[in-house]
Amino acid sequence: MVVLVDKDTRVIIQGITGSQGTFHSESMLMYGTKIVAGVRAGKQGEEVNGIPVYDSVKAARDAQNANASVIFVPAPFAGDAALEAIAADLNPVVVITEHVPVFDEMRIIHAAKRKDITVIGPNTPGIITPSAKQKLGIMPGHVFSGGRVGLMSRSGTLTYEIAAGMTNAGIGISTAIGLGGDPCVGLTPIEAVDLFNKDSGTDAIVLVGEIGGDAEERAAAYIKDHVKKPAVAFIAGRTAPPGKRMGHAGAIISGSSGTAAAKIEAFTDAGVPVAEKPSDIAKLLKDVL
Amino acid sequence: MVVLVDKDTRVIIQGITGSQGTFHSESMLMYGTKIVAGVRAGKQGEEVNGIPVYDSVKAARDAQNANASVIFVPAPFAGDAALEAIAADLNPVVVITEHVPVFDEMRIIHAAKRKDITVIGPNTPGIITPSAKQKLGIMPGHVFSGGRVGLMSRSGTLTYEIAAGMTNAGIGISTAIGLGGDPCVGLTPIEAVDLFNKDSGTDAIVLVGEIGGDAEERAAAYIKDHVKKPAVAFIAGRTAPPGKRMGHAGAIISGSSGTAAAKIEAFTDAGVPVAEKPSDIAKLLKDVL
Amino acid sequence: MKLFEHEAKDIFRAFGMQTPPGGVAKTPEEAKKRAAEVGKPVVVKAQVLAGKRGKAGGVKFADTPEEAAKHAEEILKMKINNLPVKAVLVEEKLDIQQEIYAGITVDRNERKYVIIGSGAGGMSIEELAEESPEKIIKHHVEPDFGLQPFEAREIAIAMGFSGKNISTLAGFFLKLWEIVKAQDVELTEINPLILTADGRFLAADARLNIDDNALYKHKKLIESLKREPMEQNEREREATQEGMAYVELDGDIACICNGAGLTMATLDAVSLYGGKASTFLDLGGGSDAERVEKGIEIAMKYGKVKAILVNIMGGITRCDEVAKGIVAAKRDGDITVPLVIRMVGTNEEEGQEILRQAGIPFLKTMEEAAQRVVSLVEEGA
Amino acid sequence: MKLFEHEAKDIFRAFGMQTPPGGVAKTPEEAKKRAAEVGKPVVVKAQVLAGKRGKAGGVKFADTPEEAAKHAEEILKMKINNLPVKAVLVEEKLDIQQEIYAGITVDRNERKYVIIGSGAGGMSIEELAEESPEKIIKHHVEPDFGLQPFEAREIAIAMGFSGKNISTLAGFFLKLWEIVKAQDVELTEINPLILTADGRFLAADARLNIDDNALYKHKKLIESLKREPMEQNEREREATQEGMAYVELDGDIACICNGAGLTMATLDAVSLYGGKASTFLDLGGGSDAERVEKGIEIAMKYGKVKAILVNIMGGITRCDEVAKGIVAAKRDGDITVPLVIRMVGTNEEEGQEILRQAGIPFLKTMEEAAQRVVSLVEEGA
Repeated sequence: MVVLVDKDTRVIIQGITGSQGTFHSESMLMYGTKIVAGVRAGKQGEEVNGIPVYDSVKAARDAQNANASVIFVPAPFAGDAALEAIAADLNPVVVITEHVPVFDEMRIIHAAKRKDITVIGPNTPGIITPSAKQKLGIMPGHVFSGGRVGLMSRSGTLTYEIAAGMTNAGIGISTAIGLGGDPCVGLTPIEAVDLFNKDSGTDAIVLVGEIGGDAEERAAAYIKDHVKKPAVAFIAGRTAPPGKRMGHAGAIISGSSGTAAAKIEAFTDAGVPVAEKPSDIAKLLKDVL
Repeated sequence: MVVLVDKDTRVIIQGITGSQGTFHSESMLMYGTKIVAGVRAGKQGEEVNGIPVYDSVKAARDAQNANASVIFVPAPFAGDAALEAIAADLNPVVVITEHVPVFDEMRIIHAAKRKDITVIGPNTPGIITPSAKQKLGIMPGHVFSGGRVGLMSRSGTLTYEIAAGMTNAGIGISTAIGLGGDPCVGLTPIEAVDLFNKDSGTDAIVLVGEIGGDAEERAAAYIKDHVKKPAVAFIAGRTAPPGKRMGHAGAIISGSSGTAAAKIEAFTDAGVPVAEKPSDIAKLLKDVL
Repeated sequence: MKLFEHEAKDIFRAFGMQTPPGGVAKTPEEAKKRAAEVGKPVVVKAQVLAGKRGKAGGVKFADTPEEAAKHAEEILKMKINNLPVKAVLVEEKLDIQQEIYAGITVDRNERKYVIIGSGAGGMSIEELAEESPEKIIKHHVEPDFGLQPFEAREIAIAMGFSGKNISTLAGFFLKLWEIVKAQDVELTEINPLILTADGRFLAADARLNIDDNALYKHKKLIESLKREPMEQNEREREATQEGMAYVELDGDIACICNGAGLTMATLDAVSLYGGKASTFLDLGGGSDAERVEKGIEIAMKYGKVKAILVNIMGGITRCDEVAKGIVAAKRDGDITVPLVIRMVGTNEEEGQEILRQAGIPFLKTMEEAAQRVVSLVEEGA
Repeated sequence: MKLFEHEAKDIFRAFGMQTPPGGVAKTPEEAKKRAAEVGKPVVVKAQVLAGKRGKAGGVKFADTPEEAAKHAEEILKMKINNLPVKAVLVEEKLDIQQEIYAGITVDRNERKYVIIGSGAGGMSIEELAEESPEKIIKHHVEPDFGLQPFEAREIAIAMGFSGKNISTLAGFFLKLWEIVKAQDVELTEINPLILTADGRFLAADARLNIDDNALYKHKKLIESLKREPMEQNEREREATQEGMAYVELDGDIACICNGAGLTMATLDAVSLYGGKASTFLDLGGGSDAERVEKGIEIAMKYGKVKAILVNIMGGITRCDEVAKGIVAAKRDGDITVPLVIRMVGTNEEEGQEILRQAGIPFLKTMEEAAQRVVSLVEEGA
């Protein structure tokens, strides 16, 4: 078993005719992802990278027996695209788009919850299961190697950094999930921990967090109470000054909660070793595996 | 078993401090209805007819262990009152108020459906179970006698007329339900037929309909396929001229569907005898019982 | 409340929907001016709150302003479905690629709004449903969620559109839904919605009924409509003001009852015994003496009335109040025709006592009462 | 986007919410005029996008217009949290019965809006949460359903209100929710909301942040705000225009990376090896050569920079483009301090080849790179 995405995942790309959709669908195809259709209203009958395009998600799903979606639709329309994928029972729905209004995020997350569908993102690099050669996202596939460690992160490039470090150290990944950098995302760290904890193909968990919010603290508490599998963590932003917005909407510190120190303390308290620098993750994993 | 309302029904009156709420709560108390609380925001601590008033439905429910509601709140606020009752898990929710905007009606009906709660009305005389001495509504209780015939109607006074005729003929009623005179009501004739069909305390069913819509035709088709208990019907508006609005929002005929003739034909086709005049209902019942 | 086509289109435009260029005219001269402003061939359309005006000759095409004036003159003299035409709408005659049907109404069975669309517009939805039911697309709207853009596109696709038309038509439906929600619309129909040769969607006709129960939210709109008094006679107007349902019919017996169902059943009973009703008058619930008297007064003003049947089943309405109203009407000389009363229910005995003391007879069942009033009229004839 | 108190109140009033009488003043004279218009004792409040202005002396009471002018003069000279005060709000000093806290913000864990209310307003919600957590009422709003009137009343009741205040306060929360939805508000806080001695609820303070991702829907509002250029220096402004995240710090090493998480981790690594960052510069995803050169250019304008660390993990960003940008910056003479490059990922080999041909060294891991740049700065010192 693998988490959320396996060899039977049949993917549609919403917004495939846009520059992002075209570029990344090619990159996904090259990686091995089973992309079976693209969607763009008004473009049915066209092809992008050899992938047939349909007017609607339902049409694409019915014609190609698809069961998952990756969304590259521009921010003002991404919420609608996600609702369309959810209405068509695709699962997971991976929303790559950044700058999605927070109200739209709340709507799609709860629409998905009502149907037990997993939304990954928005503002995520996506999800990758290396052993199945399935990448639903924009990450450079070659830095991820197959194995038995689950990786989750709120960050993009930092995830690649850590995955590359693991790969270099000979530690493979069961599934890596970019949870998304926005305040409201479909899959929370706790939910992702829970998925990995239940996955028979995952022996250990890596959590990559950053300052802002208290999602890491909550995940740490959850691990302490519910998770027996070994886990290690990295937190970015130890030296970030308070009150400054550093890129991500999430990366702003208010009050004492949300600081790197608070997060590191929570993980330490939960018995989860925290790496000082990204390359230490591999070392810590070797200790716990 | 009886339908929806029995001796354990503990009723709150929303809008009890208004003239309608005050008048009818007294009348209900006199009939025997177990009214345990009234609701009117801002009036907690007061009493109406000896009934304690609370600021919210939740407060009333929690203090008095209530499980059903009757709403007399004015039309612009009736939708909100019904949503409050539904949120507090009261069941049934009887909306006496007339002139409720149709969009509000749709909202409350579907909010109730999500929680498996029955809304009766809006624009209904209510529901009465004579054997339990429980009347949740504004009907004159003395014209209803206890027995084993289920009565449902889209009309108000016409229901009393028919109930009185049954009582005079010595035929008692298990439960009588005013479905409500508006185009959108919480309990449709089909659903009411189904309740009576499943009720071990009901031996026969009386349907009182009127021109407009095709709810009666649908109920007739449902009876034909699913109901073995004897049923009889009355339809008001045989002589109503087409295109004229006669009182009820529902009572407007458009095209061929919705005419008295079409409804009578549907019932006849389903083996449901249709009375020529209200007093014939009792005679028809004696034939089928 | 039903809106005229031009009023509905004012609302459509306020929400950013496209309609053909043009304007309203109340005289042939105004029609000429409107047509000249359009500067192209026009269509002159009767503004009446009735369907099938096309078949009644209320829609005519004109190539010149003069011709438009001529058509307007004819149309402004017409009555359609018994309603006088008081204005025409003069609009550009469109270069049609396709006629589409689009509407939103309440589905009583689902208890949801239903969006109805068809690529085969131009005829009535009833005809369409009979001739090509497979061409009618229906989509139910979840009340709390509203119409989603992707759903609107799915409707357009199901209606047979492709390419850019999908999003354009979806945008039209989204606007129409926005109007339905914002204005508490009970029914709207655009038939035809025109897809022009140059690829635009324009509402060529417009039907819009606002939920009467929600009018209290739209006082500004109602004021802005500057409606002339409804096409009602004095009696109808009076009954409306009193909140009574009043309909005049061709017979001679005025039926005054409480409750629409009971009133209809009373008319049916009169008919069953060979009589014909002149009046449907539903007093509504909880009438007091004054209101009962007022109802009798209004009913008596209709020249056809030869007898009155008061049939009251007391629920909220109290029989003693009804009796007082009848006594007052008698005393004031309002009643100049035979009167039959049937009155049971709440405070029945008190009411009957009041009638007895005033020497007014009454009956116990509606069948007796209906029979009696029919025979009284027959005797009088 | 954060709004000033007076801007937020303009929106509040546009939605029919009550605020104390008064107005904005940019000079002591204007403040005097505003106070005279109010005609009662006033409060003079610094308009800055920073909390705790009260503690910083930015809120003062005045009994006369002259006193208001004097306070305004002092406040307009202040800097609060390093931000200059450019305007004051002069408002009637209210006759307070009770101070209330009211706010709506996004709950990241529930992923819903949460309405927060407390009958014990006046202090910050953090202090309140510490001192009297039981006095803070929270209500989560279902995104598709919105705040219902009965829920608003339940909040008011839970906050300890009774009688008429329940419906009045509920009405306030419903308006606030309406504003949140209509204006895509991310966070709003009214602290205090004042219940006056005569029973009205007035927003005495107002904080309102609009979701940056939804600003595209509110162009008219943004224009109407007539904002002076943000309190940004030229470099910050330039980076904002380019869509880069740029923060200046107290150290001397400029970190130019792609992705916020990686940039933060790079700053952390620099710190770990004993260095101090001068610059957080996240180029974002998919930068081309031109954008990379622009980033280096902006970073070099900050006087404190003694070395540059470029740390790129190629994903959407292609290493060949990054290399081209660095080569161009070198060639154009933009870089006058030591430069350390670490660059891996997409098109890594092509990129490295470009650097090699230009004679620019690079490293393979971020730890090496961080160590190198720290030692270069130490050597230079």
